[in-house]
Amino acid sequence: MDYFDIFISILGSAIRLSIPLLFTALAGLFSERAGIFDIGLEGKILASAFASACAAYWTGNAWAGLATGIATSIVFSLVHGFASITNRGNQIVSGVALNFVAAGLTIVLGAAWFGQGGRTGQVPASGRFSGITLPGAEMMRDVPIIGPLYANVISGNNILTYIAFLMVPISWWILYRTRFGLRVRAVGENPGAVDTAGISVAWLRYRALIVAGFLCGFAGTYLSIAQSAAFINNMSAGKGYIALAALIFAKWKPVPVMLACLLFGFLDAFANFMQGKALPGIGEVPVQIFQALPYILTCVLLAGFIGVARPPKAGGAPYTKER
Amino acid sequence: AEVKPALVYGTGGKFDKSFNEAAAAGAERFKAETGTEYRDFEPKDDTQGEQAIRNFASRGYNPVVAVSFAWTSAMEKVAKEYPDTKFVIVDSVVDLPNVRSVLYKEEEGSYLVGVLAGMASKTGKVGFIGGMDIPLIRKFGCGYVQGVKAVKSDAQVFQNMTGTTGAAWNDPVRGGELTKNQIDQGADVIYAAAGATGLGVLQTAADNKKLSIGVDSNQNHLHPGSVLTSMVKRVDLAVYNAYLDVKDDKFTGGIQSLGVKEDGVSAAIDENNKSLITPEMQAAVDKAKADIIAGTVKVHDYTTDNSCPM
Amino acid sequence: MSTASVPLPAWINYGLIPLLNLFLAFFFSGLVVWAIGESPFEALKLLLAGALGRGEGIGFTLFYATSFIFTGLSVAVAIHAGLFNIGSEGQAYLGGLGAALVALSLDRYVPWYVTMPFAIIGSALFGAACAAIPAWLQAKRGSHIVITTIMFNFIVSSLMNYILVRVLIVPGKMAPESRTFLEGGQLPKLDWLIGIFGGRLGAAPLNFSFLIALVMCLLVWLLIWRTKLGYEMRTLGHSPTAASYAGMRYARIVMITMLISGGLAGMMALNPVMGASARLQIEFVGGAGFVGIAVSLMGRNHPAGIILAALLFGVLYQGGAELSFDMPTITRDMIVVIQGLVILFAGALEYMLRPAIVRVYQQISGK
Amino acid sequence: MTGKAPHLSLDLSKNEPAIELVGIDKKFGAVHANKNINLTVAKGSIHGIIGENGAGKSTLMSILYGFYQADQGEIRISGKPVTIRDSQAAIAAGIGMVHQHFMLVENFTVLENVMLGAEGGQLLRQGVSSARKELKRLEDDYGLDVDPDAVIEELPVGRQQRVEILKALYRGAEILILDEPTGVLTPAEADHLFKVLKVLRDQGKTIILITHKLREIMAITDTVSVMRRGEIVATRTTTETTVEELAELMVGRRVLLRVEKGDANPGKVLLSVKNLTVKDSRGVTMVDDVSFDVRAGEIVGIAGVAGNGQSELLEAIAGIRKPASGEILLDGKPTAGADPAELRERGLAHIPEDRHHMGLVLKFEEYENSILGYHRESRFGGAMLNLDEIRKQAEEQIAKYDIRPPNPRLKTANFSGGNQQKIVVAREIERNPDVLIIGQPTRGVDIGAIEFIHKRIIEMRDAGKAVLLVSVELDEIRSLSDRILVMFAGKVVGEQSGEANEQALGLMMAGIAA
Ligand SMILES: Nc1ncnc2c1ncn2[C@@H]1O[C@H](COP(=O)(O)OP(=O)(O)OP(=O)(O)O)[C@@H](O)[C@H]1O
Ligand SMILES: Nc1ncnc2c1ncn2[C@@H]1O[C@H](COP(=O)(O)OP(=O)(O)OP(=O)(O)O)[C@@H](O)[C@H]1O
Ligand SMILES: [Mg+2]
Ligand SMILES: [Mg+2]
Repeated sequence: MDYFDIFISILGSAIRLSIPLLFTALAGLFSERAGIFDIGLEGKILASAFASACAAYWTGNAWAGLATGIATSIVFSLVHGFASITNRGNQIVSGVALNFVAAGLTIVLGAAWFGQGGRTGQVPASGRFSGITLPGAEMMRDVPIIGPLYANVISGNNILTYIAFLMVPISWWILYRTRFGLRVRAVGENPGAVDTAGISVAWLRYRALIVAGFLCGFAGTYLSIAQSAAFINNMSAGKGYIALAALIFAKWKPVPVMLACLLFGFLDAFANFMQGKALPGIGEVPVQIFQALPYILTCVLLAGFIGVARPPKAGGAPYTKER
Repeated sequence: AEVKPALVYGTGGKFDKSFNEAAAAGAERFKAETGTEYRDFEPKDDTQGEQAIRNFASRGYNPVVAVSFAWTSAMEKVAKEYPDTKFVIVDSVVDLPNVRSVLYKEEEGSYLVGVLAGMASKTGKVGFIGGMDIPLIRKFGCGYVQGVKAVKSDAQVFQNMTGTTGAAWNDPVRGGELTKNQIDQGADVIYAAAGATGLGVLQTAADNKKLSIGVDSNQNHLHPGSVLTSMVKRVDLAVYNAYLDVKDDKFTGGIQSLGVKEDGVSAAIDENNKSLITPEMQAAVDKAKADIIAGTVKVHDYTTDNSCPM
Repeated sequence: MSTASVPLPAWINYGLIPLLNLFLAFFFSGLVVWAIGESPFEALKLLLAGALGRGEGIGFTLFYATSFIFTGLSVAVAIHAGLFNIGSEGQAYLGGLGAALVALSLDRYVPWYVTMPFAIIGSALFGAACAAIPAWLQAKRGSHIVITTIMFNFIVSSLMNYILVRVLIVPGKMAPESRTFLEGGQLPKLDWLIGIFGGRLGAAPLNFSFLIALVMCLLVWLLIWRTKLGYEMRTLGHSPTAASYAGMRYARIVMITMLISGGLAGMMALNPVMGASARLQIEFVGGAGFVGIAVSLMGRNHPAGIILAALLFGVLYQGGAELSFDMPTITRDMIVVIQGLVILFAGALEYMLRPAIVRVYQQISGK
Repeated sequence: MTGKAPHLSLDLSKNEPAIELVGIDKKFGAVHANKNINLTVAKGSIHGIIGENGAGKSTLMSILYGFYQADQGEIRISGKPVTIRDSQAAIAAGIGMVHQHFMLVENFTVLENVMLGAEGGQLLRQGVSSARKELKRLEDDYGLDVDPDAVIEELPVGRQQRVEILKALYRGAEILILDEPTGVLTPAEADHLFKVLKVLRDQGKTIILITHKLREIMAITDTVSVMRRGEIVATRTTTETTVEELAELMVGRRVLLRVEKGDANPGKVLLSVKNLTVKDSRGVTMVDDVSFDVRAGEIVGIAGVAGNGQSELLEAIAGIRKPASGEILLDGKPTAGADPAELRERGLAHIPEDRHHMGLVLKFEEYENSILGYHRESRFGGAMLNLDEIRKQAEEQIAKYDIRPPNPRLKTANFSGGNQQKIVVAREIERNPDVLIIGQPTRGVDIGAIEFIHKRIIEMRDAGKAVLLVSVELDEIRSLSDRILVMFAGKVVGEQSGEANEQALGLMMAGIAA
């Protein structure tokens, strides 16, 4: 197997691993742009992964799974909104709380419903999003360079993967080309300006959170019924936090968000690939280094070595008029 | 004597369709045959394991079977506290008079499935995906390689481990990714020895129309036509025998080591994979089995020297 | 009229409101139990009996509480300086390495009471070291400490994984854990403490570190409210601009606070590592760092409150373990749900009931 | 409900009322910000509202604009009762407001800020070109020119305010509220603003102008109301009143425009600033090559419109902000590298202009604030706090400065503004410093406390201390200072004696003459 094939293989893996990050980071993009910190992304993915696996298991319909996943994730968003918008609670505390609730509830309910220690039942093929072979993929396979790229990387993914990448320009367009986007960006910087412009800050922020919930629903669904065929305990495994890191990396902009997620996905895929292999001249690199790499990288970047990332100014603070 | 059976699973969970599920099957069989109810517990982490073993012992359960090497230290401790209770540990050794340690010669079973894999592979490339990176799992891999090479000396075997902690038993997503990775490198038969992680391996192999090999339980039925065979490890026997022995007052401590000869490990062939097994393959497996029992083929046990000569 | 600035007496602020929030958390947990077809009251009974029924149960409860006191103090100290340390989990994990290294190197030569002071220092140092980089990043580069401490939880997890799997693992053993410490590396059990109340500790791992935790509560109280350093920390926590006006050095206070916070989290490791299992195990912290957030919030960041909240969570943990044992449909993760709901209601929704209570209070007091 | 307070309706003959406020009442917790306010403003007029800091002016206007909700009372627009639940309702009722603290999104362009809330459709594209056209029209009609593509944070404050006005006009405001618009403007910019306002009025728009500068009221308004402690105490036709009468109404008694003080006796130079340049966090030069001396026994006042670098100058001298270049000498010795704590030890005391964020920790008890910045002194303990000593000296300060209520264990937030300021003043003066630097010593403080604080400052001077005083209140500067420096755009543009006339100072503050 030559280097190009290896590269193609890792690239395909990177894309598959970056999709949940991408959905989640875009979700974070909307809520943080609206001035709501969302540590609870992790919990939202987990809850929606569980819900969509349950629905897909029972109905045997992947789209029903997706819808349920999205609905669940939005419910979590609304609770976050109720705490941090309506009741002006601490956004970080609220997010941490929701992560706990999601982590516990999925297992408690899963164990009660499926009796498999928190895992859901194996979702049948009809309940899953499986790979789509794009037209001409087989024909193209033998064309040098672009052939394998098209056949092994671009083609053969499930529909959610394509939706994820479609979400990037859509998010950009919403944020920068629509009224809603303008207002979301404004409310994250100066909610007072939005309020005095006659726009309800609370409702605007709720809507941003709903969008975030919507996108997280895709992420969770991808994990449980596209990438796998069941919900597994704690299957989000820190992806919500990585997505936050990607967001910081990307300075809260849609296209860089995609690149950051791809980078993290690539690191993950590379770690998988490198496991147990020796690097020429260095020897076997402990797999733990690769596992920690995204986090280390985030800290290095946060230290400002790649320019300071300026978060939305009003982020993290509840909006209060009366002191 | 009075038997009040208890069972503590490994962290993969009761329904991993593999190792733990095999243990559960043994307890179920005992229940079906004797009508005796049993209690089981699925610990999520190490502290819970110890607490569960102790809880069972303190409530008068006897024997207490714990089916993972992860409970070695816990059992050492608890078995000392309850010298009158009988304990069984699987895949590990606890040297106490009231503890029976059940070990399997996984290298022998893995050798058998390796023979099948080597013959079934068209590319001459096969894969192995282990769970947690520990000598026990390396032992599976080593026997497998030996089996593959026995029938196809120029075959290439890719080996990957899922992780280094208990979480590695329960990570089908990574299992699937590693499988895809090996398939991309040309592997067309992939052997999973990774508990619930293996579900992802089998799934991905089926999705990509490749062959896979299950482990511990007979997993042939999971994806009929895609699972080439399963390396069955009769954990159910360890559980069943323990309960029965206590019931019949025949319980003995010490080490039991079960191999091909004792029918402790085997390559499963049934309705679901019959179409995949050619008569030549069947013959080769049968011969390998006979050779192992006869001692003409010696399969290397990785744990004896922590290395694999292949 | 807005009720936010109406003052309420302390017994309402620190007594009634937290209690009501706690009640809400339990109410919703009860709903979950009911939803999966079990009786919430039966569950509560089993939970309380398991946690407080026997000497051994109490011993387990106090054992868990010990860990939570340490991590709760860790979170609280940071909060007083306006820093939200989500990294207690990782700091405790690394602290375990400090404690284990001391125990492994001293246990064959000296008795436990000689090992202990070094272990305290070792665990605190390692915990502090884990907090040092996020602290530095916050102090000097303004990177958000919430994000960096989360990142460090993951980094430490990988690091410890490497150390346990590749370095400390006993050759030939499967489980990634250190060798078992000898007597000289173990903290003694507190049988006598339970004995005072006529119980029997049994196998419960309640150990000497419980007393260390109580001493730390006192020291933290002194630090925050009786020392000049504590004064500076609180100034910074309430008003960074006032702190800089008063000539308090931001970077210095942030560093010191986080080192203390990390040190306290690190000392948590004494309890499970040297007190209970007598060896360093993978992922031994088991979420206690995150529980510390809830404990600190519930306890209003005051050591006395933290002790009470830690006991509450100790009851939940021990009672939950027994509950899941006796009611197999309820897994131990129910505790995680309750914990989340407590954080939600006592933390994020702490003001939810306030307006209503203010109105009732005003009516009753006739203002 | 109808008010019991005198409801003065004015004879603006033919004009019917644009706005009527009836019995408006608003409390913020314990603060009664508006008490039973009745006010009528005629269509096509400019109505001024004056009042001291904290009188409740902004609150009243924010209620009219729907930003706050009144606890009681009624609002009528053009005779019809309306409920203004939020700003959207206010905008719909034709009300526009320019807030005291601008409500702009700083990293947005002018165009985006103007369009926010009035985008003209779900998609931005639809509104952008018409918004550009409309901005151009407004620019031509009123001379309000700004570059629509400029980013707000890169514009000077005067321009930012223009954007606020454009925002209101763009939404078709018929009633325009301006909350202290000239606080951040130079006199020239203010003049331009007034011209614009007159044009607007002549077109039939109604304008409410909030200020506490009497001069502006006399110059531009048709009618004027005076607020004191949450109430409207009088409403007058501007041509029928005088500055003196308004001043008296504002503070509730005859005002002493001058503080009694003897001649200065300047001694040696205690504080010396040499070629000081200070930049803010964005790197903008705020203090530009400033040099001056303050001698023992004199008060040097620094006059200037807010935002011309005075705050940064004080912070640099106090050691809070690092100068970009130049030198500060304290008693002849350079202060470079010294932090505020060290400067305090060397005899520099600082009464900051923002007591809520700097001078005090509002959540602390009074005694804890009484040592803020001096807590390291050994008499307050070593590593541990000596609580007995701290509370004892806090009680002494409370007695000496008549801080009420006299309770060192009370939370600082629960003291009134004037008493909070006294806590700061007491703390800083009681250390008997050699050099005292003061920012806005009487902002938001009632007249009784003002006199008290002014007396203390003069006592310091008479005791041979060097005092540097920054204030945006010209009257305060003139009545206290022995010498006056005027700052404009970061530079000291002129120096006057304490007897300086107001006109000359005003010109200098605008950066016009030297
Ligand atoms: N949002 C708020 N929450 C609580 N109290 C407030 C709030 N806004 C104003 N206040 C209080 O209400 C009173 C009136 O304030 P307001 O801002 O209306 O005064 P003002 O006349 O505009 O003063 P200034 O000249 O300083 O702008 C003050 O005591 C102030 O502290
Ligand atoms: N931020 C605050 N939080 C809580 N209470 C406050 C706050 N600000 C003011 N108060 C309360 O409101 C009362 C009135 O405050 P305010 O500043 O309006 O006083 P004032 O009448 O202007 O007094 P002074 O003339 O001394 O400035 C204070 O005595 C205080 O008890
Ligand atoms: Mg105002
Ligand atoms: Mg006041």
